[in-house]
Amino acid sequence: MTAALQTIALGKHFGALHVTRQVNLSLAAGARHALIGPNGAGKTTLINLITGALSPDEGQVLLGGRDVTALPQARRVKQGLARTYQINQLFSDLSVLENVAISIAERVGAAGNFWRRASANSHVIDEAVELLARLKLDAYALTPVRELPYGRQRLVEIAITLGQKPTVLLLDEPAAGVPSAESHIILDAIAALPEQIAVLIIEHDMDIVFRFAKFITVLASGGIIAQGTPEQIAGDAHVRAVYLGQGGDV
Amino acid sequence: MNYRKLFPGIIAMLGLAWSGANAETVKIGVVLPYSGGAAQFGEQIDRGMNLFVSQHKEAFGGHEIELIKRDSKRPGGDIAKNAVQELITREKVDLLTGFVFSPNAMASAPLINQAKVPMVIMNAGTAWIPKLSPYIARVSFTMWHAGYPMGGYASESLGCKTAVVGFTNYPPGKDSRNAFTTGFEKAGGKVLEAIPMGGPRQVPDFTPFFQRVKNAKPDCFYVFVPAGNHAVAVVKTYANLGMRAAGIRLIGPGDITQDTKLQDMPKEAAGMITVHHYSADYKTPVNLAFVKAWKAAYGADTTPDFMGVAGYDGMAAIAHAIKAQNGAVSADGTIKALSGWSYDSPRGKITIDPETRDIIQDSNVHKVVLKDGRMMIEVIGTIPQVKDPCKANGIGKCK
Amino acid sequence: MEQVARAAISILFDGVAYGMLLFIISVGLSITMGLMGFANLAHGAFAMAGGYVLVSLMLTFDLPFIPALLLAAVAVAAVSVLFERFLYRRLYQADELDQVLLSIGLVFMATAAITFIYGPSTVSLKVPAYLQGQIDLWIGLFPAYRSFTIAVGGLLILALWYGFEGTIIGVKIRAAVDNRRMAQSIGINVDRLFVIAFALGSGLAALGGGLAIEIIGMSPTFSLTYLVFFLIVVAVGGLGSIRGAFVAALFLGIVDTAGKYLWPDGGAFFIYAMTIAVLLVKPEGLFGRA
Amino acid sequence: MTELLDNGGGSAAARRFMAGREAWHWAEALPWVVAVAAFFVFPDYLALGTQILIAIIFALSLDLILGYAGIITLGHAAYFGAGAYGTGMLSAHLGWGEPISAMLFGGFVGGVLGFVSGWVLLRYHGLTLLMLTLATAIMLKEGANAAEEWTGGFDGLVGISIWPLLGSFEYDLWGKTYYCFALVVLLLCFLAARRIVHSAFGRSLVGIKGNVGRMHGVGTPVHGRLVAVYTLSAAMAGLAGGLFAESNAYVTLDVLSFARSGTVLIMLVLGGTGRLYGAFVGAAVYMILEDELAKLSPEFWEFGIGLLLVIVVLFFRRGLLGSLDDLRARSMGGGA
Repeated sequence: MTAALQTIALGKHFGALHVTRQVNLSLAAGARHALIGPNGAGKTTLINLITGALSPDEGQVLLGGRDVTALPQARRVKQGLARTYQINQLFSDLSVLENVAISIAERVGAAGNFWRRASANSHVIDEAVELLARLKLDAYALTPVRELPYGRQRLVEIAITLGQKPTVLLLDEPAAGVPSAESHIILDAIAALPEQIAVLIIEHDMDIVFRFAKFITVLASGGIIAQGTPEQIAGDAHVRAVYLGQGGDV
Repeated sequence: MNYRKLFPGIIAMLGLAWSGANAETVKIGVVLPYSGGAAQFGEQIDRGMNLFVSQHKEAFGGHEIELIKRDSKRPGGDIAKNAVQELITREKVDLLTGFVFSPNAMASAPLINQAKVPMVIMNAGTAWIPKLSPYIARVSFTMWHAGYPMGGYASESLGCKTAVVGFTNYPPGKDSRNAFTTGFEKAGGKVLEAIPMGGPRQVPDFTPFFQRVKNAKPDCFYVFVPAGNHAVAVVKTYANLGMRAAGIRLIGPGDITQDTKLQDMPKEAAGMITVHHYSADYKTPVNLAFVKAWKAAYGADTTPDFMGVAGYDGMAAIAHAIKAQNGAVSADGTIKALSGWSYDSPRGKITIDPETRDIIQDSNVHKVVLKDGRMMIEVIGTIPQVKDPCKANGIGKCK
Repeated sequence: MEQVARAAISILFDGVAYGMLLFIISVGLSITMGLMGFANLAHGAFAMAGGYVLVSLMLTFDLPFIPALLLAAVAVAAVSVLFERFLYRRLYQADELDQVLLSIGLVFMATAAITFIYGPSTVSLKVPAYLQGQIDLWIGLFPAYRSFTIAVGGLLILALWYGFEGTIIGVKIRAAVDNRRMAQSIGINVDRLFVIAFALGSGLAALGGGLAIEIIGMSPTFSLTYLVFFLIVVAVGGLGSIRGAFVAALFLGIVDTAGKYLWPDGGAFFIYAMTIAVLLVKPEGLFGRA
Repeated sequence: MTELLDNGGGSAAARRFMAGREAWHWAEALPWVVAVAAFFVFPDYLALGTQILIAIIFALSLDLILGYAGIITLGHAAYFGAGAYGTGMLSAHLGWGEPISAMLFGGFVGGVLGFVSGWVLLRYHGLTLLMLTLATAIMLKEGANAAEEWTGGFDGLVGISIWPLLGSFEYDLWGKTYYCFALVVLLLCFLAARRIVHSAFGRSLVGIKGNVGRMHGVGTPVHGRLVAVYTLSAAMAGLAGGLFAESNAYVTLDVLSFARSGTVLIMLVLGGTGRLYGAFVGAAVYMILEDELAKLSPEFWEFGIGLLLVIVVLFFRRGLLGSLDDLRARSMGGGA
């Protein structure tokens, strides 16, 4: 069976500094995969390489078995690769509904049409409403995003990516900055993600990681130092050493 | 004030019966650059016009005139054209004048044809402009009044066998280049090269162009630049590169020895030869009186130049036309009145050629001399009563 | 052969002189745009002010050329502080468009005010005899005034180089250009740096404006006419880079001069073509940070 | 508001909300009423009026890229000028003077140029883009100056002769014909622009302006989208240029000048960007003020314009219309 997402010997360096080296990852459809590692391990760089925001110096990225290494970001999205951002990247003056509608319109190809009124794209609006209901954001649909509490804003971040109907979803620290009182919102949303999506989550919060992940990859200094089930990783002495050495948040 | 606006109609009706006993108010639209880099020209012409009006109230035959001024700003055509359109439709002017830049006059020509409003051009010197409308008369000059005689004079009297032409790259510049080249080569000289030296809007750094000329070593270097800011830079560059010592003589039309700019020039200006139709240093009684009045009106440190004189003479022409038509100004009547009109101007005798509606005037050979620490123009020769050689010889668009 | 050598030497000499002038005027703009992120289109107005103050000092107060030049630069720098405090500072956080609008408004007002005071014509001044004509520089005769300009430019680049590399205030300014927030957080008084940098930039512009009178002329439209050139120097050199501004100014000076000398029909074509070429390849300018 | 989307009524409410964003407000009739009224009230000012209408079209075209897509340019006159020369040369050299098709041709020329230059230039941004657009426009102007045989060079393009509009309405001195023509063209351009900004395409432009990184992330072909709107905008600028050439029957290099690029930017920012009507207010205020100040004191109109700009920036930061909005919001906020 072809992997939904695969990287082969991916590498990137800035001058003499190797930020990604020999990374081999593979996510099957429906995977729940966590990527952890201390600060500066190169997690976000890896995400950027996978999405195409950066181009690698060596190695390949495959989506559903197809080599997308040379494709720009937008084309990869069209092939089912979506991501959230560590820091909210929202259209804060627009309503939640419009934030999601922009994403959906892009997917269904409505956004290229400059003559059809946005309000006439009823299938886009219907889908947006349905998606918001699924994420329990419907009560906020018409509110400008910037007026939302932070936890809900993180949820909008996820909603926008789901508007892409991705086959592979990269969640970059989805709970970052969310006060603990609100974090259950995010956890519920992640738990409710459609089953067939392959999900790669980067997270510092080990609660979330262990609750959610069926498989974990540990990154340090740009390279993979361990891969395995949560139990295997939890028992891995090397991983512990790296984290404890960092005084990290295990 | 308002009642005066109500009355012209009534007065006009009465005028029919009373014919001539009444003073008319003639509205004159003035289109000049009053802002931007060319505002200095607007100022010169404006002062010339005002001086005439204040001195010669009687010349208008007892009629009042009202000057309605509009800023033409740039030589782009569109702003001037809008101003003209507005002057005709909104202000209902009887006559138009001013026009420093050729494109502005050209752009406005179709309008005056349509509205039948006469135009007296006070500067715009591209030779073929009067061909654009039968209602245009010009009191200034054409590029050929200076360039063509200069060519002959350079070859015959200055003994130049070769010349390089440097010109600002726009229509008057090309016109002047053609005028000089025609005159010079007719007299047996040879133009080695004609170098375009940037556009008219800004004074370029002339050094690279002049270096090229210096290395080409002609006998004469004929330079045309727009009146105003360019001239001083030309002479300074000439001086700084030591071109006089290299045996190259700087000549040109009077634009490069404009009266208002002379005192800013370095001592190397002395000895330059130019051909032009006016200088404030002319010693004729008419001119002495004119310059005296000018300085009295605008300050001792001001000097009229050929633009100021064009404003003055232009107003004289307009006064004549108004008087001749007894205040009821029409396009045909104005042109008829001005055809063959002669005037004893500060620059000498001028006449409007009935055939071309262009000016006939003396072209004088000027030499710059240094006297008591002041740069002066000395007239060392005169080509009397020159008709525009471009039209006389039927060259290019002047045909 | 001798002909070619002579042409090459004169192109190089004139190009460098022109370039130095562009550098002196533009370097301040590069600093303000790099440091404060302020698109100050009125930079040329400070240069223009310098030129006119110089003329006034020489004509009205009979000061000799060089002291008047220095005094003009200092005076303009002092006045520019008021502008910084009362106008520019209010817009540091604003949209670039607002900055553009404000500074263009100032340019219009400056143009009108200068026209009102000095009239619309170009002004000129009498430079001292030792700066007129040609001087012998061992390898040949060169125009004296341009040699002087090159010397001033050379001295300035040395002074700026020392000032930025070797003094505390220079290090602070460089740090703030690099990363303003970081500079602020380590206790640099960025606010005061802005005033100093702005005054320095305006003063240099005024100096350049004074020098420009003899080379490219000075009239009320100066600041708008040459604005494009100053912007080109900044963009091609790279925002906030003194070295970049220097290299770009010399480069543009030489390219423009060579273009005029070798291909007079080309007009200003060369300088814009080169600008586009450089920016297409190096969008951040020659020495800009990506 | 929060219950609006409950209980399956959600879609309808959402659609109403989206439609509300595009709905006409009564105040939108104002400029058109003013424009029509001006025709009757100021019959002597129609020449100026025509130029204002043309400037509005031009500023509107700039608003599409600047106000909605966030593209800052100092070279928009390139497309205006290309349109003007396109229309003018069609008449002067090929003898085709039918005003509507000639104007459309101007728009076509502007659009093609916009597409080609946009394709190259829109990979850049910030100061670099500003300088590139500026340099491109100036190069075009230098080119037009050099191609004197075609463009008339500095002299301007003479010999443009435009046929009567629709075969029967002659060009008249008072500018009645062209005022009406320009008003109709403006209306059509405005309707098109309004349609564009309220389409999903328009929304994605706002997204690009607000957060280009995210738009890459949702799969937007950002460059292509920017080129598309740039082309539309350039075509509209070209239309304005064509109309300009016809109403003046004359074109000079001025149409390509830096001053024209700068002025249209000033007009738009003065009125307020990203709101379509900013172009109306900005262009009208700027041109009427310029006209009146120039009459009061031809020498020093610049000072007044400059002062106005400074005041607007200091006290009405979001342009005249934006400040009006703020004022209204504040008074309403005070009540709530």
